[in-house]
Amino acid sequence: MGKMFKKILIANRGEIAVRIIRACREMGITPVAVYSDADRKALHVRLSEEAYHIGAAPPTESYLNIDRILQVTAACGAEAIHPGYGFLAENAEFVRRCEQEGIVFIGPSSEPMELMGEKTAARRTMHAAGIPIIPGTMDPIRDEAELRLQAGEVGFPLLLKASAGGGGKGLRLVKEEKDLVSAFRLAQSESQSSFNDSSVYIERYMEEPHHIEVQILADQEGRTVYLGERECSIQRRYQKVLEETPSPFLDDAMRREMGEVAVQVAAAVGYQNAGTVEFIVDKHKKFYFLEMNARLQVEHPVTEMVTGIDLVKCQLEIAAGNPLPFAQDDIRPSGHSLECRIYAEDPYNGFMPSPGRIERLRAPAGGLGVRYDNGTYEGYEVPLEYDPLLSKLITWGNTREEAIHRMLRALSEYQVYGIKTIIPFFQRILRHPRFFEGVYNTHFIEELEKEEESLDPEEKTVALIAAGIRNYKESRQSLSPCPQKPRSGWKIKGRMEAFSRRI
Amino acid sequence: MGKMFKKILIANRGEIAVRIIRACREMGITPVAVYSDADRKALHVRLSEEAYHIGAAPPTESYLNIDRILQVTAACGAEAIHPGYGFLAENAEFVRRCEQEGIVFIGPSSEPMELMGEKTAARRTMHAAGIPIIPGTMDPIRDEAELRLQAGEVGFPLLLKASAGGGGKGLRLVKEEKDLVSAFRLAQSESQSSFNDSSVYIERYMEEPHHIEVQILADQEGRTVYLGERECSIQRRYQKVLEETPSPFLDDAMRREMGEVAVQVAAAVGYQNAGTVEFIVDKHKKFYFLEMNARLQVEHPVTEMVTGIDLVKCQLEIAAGNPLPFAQDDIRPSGHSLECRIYAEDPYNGFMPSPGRIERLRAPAGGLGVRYDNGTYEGYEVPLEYDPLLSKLITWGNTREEAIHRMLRALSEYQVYGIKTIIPFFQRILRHPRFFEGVYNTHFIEELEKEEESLDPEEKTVALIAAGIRNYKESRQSLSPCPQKPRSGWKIKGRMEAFSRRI
Amino acid sequence: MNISLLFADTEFRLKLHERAENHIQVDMNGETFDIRVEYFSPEEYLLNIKGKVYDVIVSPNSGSYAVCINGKNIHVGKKSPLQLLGGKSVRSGRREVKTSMPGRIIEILVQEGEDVEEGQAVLILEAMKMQNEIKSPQPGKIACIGPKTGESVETGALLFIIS
Amino acid sequence: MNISLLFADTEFRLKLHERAENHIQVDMNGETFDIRVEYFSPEEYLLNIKGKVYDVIVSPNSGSYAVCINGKNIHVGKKSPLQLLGGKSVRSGRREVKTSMPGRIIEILVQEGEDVEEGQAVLILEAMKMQNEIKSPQPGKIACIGPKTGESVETGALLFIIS
Repeated sequence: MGKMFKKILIANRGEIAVRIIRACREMGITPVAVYSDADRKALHVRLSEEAYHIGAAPPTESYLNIDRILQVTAACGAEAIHPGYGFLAENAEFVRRCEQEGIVFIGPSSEPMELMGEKTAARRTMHAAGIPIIPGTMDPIRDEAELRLQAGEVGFPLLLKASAGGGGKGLRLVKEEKDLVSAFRLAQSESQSSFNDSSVYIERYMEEPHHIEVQILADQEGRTVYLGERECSIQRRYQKVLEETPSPFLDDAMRREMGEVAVQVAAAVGYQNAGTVEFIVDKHKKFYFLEMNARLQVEHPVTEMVTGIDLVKCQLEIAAGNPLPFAQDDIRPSGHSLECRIYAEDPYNGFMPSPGRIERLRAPAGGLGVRYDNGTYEGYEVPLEYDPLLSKLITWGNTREEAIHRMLRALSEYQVYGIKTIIPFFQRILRHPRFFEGVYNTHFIEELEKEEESLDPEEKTVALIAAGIRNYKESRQSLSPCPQKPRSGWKIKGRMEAFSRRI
Repeated sequence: MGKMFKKILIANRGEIAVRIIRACREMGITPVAVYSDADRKALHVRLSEEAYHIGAAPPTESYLNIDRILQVTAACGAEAIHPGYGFLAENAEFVRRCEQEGIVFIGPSSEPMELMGEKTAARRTMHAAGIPIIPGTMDPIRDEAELRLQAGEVGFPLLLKASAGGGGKGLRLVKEEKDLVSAFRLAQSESQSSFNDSSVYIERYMEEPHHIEVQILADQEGRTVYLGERECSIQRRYQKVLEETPSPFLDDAMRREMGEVAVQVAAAVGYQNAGTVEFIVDKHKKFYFLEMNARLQVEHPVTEMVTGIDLVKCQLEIAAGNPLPFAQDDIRPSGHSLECRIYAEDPYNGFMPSPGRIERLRAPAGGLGVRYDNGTYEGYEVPLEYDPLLSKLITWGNTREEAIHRMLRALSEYQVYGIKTIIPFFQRILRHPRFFEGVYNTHFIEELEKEEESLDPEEKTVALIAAGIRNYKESRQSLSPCPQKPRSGWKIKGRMEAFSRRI
Repeated sequence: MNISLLFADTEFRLKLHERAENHIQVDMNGETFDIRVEYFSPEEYLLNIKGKVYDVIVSPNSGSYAVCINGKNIHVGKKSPLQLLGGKSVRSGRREVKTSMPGRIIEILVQEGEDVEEGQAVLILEAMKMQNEIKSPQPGKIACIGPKTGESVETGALLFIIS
Repeated sequence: MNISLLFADTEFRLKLHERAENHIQVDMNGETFDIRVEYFSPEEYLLNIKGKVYDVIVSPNSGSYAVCINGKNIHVGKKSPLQLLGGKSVRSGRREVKTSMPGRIIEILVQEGEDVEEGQAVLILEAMKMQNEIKSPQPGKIACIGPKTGESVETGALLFIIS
């Protein structure tokens, strides 16, 4: 290995900050964490080597505060910043500021990021480069009049999408004309709140679509490779919840073709570092460029599991100016990998977020082929202010079947008490015959939710008995040697202050 | 896949029982646990689907109680028994009883096991088959007169070894003649207590030896493959504590040669199922057959990490009569893997066992290439009656360097409070330049223990400050909202009863 | 001891008898279960029913228990006079909609007194970076809206009443 | 508050001043440390010293604290009058040897009154399936042996006294 950073700052929180800290520790790089008021006890702070406070709980006052982050970076002597995903990860203004101040931004330079961040500009560029794009508008919608006009041309159903978007935020499916205007307003408002940019454009809604993305790596010498695809069609509210690689929908020829197009996409904008090219694949196996994510993806671990390549370490090597240590032919994925995103949401109550204290946590880590990328610990209070992603559970198997069975096994060992999680929902998905056969598209969850959930009668009996025993023990009051400690006053106060400052 | 069992009984406890339960759950087989009085709350009971009590805490009254285990197996309708390692795993009498009662024993049949279990018989057989063995006696030592005679012929230093032995029990290094008789008595007594057989034999002590073993799999059709070697030279008191694969001491030619000899060893005794052929490799890279372990090894996970092959699943497939689904050429190990055996022992106090309650446990599970095979959980009371192995921490890396750094990273996240563990000792080993360079033999730990342990002055300062803060807080009594719950009377009583029954 | 529990609106009568410290006998709907119990904490038990093992977490909610088995959550209701008169039951067509999560009211989409259809969005609540439309569970008239736009609400707060 | 601690037989004097709930100032051997502390439990703290982060567990033993940092255990002694007169210090050549683990006495290798060398095995203690030779820490005469062969001992029990 050539040159490497001595110290880097991680401008993020949660599981992805922990993920990057782990890579740094393994490379002998000092990781520096930053934290908001709400994150004083967060796992990424506990596992870092240095940590600095950067502001109040609302992201705009901390994790999105460019000035403060650059100031801390300079003060602690970090040579580079890893942005993780979300927050400033695709903020071209932030990249420019880093470039100006001589701090290495671990990701692409500001020009390709700006271009890819503006989804309509990206569409125009790709169209010009001969890459297939989804029919729709090439520019943001200016007003409601234009909205009606363009929508009429594209036809219903259609998608309204945030130009600055990603992660399902600011995205609305419009099935009929009557919902068009209200959906447009919601999309604009959510875009504004998530990305500080209310631009929205229209895309044709593809039938029975697959959402498949290709991971690429490009070094500073222009060498670009693809690392296989990820099938991301299991989505709820246009947000991915479960990903796998390889996609059960693709064959090897198409896999290679999409990989090569992904490399062309990166080349068309002079892309460097790790990136993901997202495609929509229709039921006729025709694929269209959707967007390029100019950052590490949440679901990057499944690619790591089948290739053995640590993508975060590659990002650091590329940013430090080292060449990729492998060529396209050296990348030989083996086996199958799945990822479940463990959100603090209640699947029995419309997937409402469920912040609060994790009273008890039995991590599912254990055994061959199980990976647990966590951002929380027992006793941790999941804050209200950020994404409800607690952890990612990833399994690997020689076959898809083995990876699925392993995931079910690991999920059955994953116990969380104190807050709600979507674990039971994953069990439904993974046990569903259509998922098991690999015959699914982005409508899968919507269809699943219409099906009656069946309950094992034995589990029902045991649940009644267990509840009966608890009820009995409560009535005897013989089971509470250590009464619940009330929240200390200052904590509630701090939380309320942080909250009111946000409003 | 061909035929498969519906239900199997696991005649073991701790991490290996959990390991087997996990494989069963992934294969749709109902795992049945058995437990002693001391294990009513053990993890293997919690994770099983069925569990039956088999007796008091002392192994002879529970995990070694053949009649009781067979009775439970028949009563619950299990078709096969997995013995794990230790306890009945290499008890040929138990295998015969299973054979008589029509229960499938998941391992070799009784004849090769009996032969391999009697180490002197194994030495005779291998010598006859043309396989190199270590110079020494071919039969157990009858009395002290013969002991002196044979010792004189072999020469000092020499090893006294239990004929029925394994795991370092009943093994003594004798450097000088004056220690011969007392060592013989200790070895006999420990053999008797561990294996219910006091036979001991003599082997020449090899200089600067490496302890390297080869994993084999043999199906019922006689197809036998090797899955690479494990370097097991990091030993304390003749017991392995850290293993890795591939061995940094071997080259590819020798690796293949040892693999082929291992297959010959298995063939010489008609071996079926998973097994390990242990070799001593001297400083001139000459190798000698040491023994064959007719079972799954503690350190089997490192082989799984580099091959992707689940050895427990293979054991079940072979026992069910299915052919191996791969040939020798299909086995292509990739990368490097290390295992640390996390024992409840105090490295700062002569590695004395440290049973007790795990008050707090932060599992090191997390991130790419980290595997945690656990037998415990937070709140678990590590019993006094069994092996002090709490868990195994396994890492994988593209290179040996990456696997080592990953292990150090994972160990730094592994926090246990309430009992002592040998984690700090692993950190010393892994940071040692000779280990890092891969230049070590079985003397490594002995030599390491003579070196002064250096302490980071920063960590010393922080330790003083942390102790100061605790002392300050204690004096204010402001930090104990939940006083330690006293052990309930019945628990101490049960423990004492179990204990006195043993005496 | 006699206990009544609800599962999916069906009542189950349980009779519990603690035969020894770790041994409870449960009679339920005519069937008898001999149960060995190990307690890890007030909410975590290991049940062994004729050899079958269940590692469960039983957490109390208001009016119910959530029982976690094999990673699944199963809700069992407590039967009590309060339960029978509780907020969730439809009483003369009037229904209170409460929030199950804390968050901030981004927008209120209908006026007090307005008629809404079942499934029509009444307001938008933002929590954990997601905007959630809170819909009317039934057709009716919005009798009252609790919070104002921009206000933050705690779990259990009343959002609106339909009558 | 003033506190005296021992590290490898060297005394360290600390002066602690709690400036705010999560802010402690420590003066130690002439140096001043401004420390931010987060408390997870009575024994788990997160210390932030000028940006450097240490996640520590401090567990009390008799007469000392074991501080776990980065997976390592560092022992810090409490200084107190008891400590100075404590069992471990060599007082007129007499030393008590206690067991640090529970176990069973398999064999006693020397007689009371017998002379032993430093490092000579006095008895064999079996625990967790391993037989451990308990050796004399110094040359001298075995004044007394606590347990008998076959007896089980609890942690901290006196094994023998050498004088």
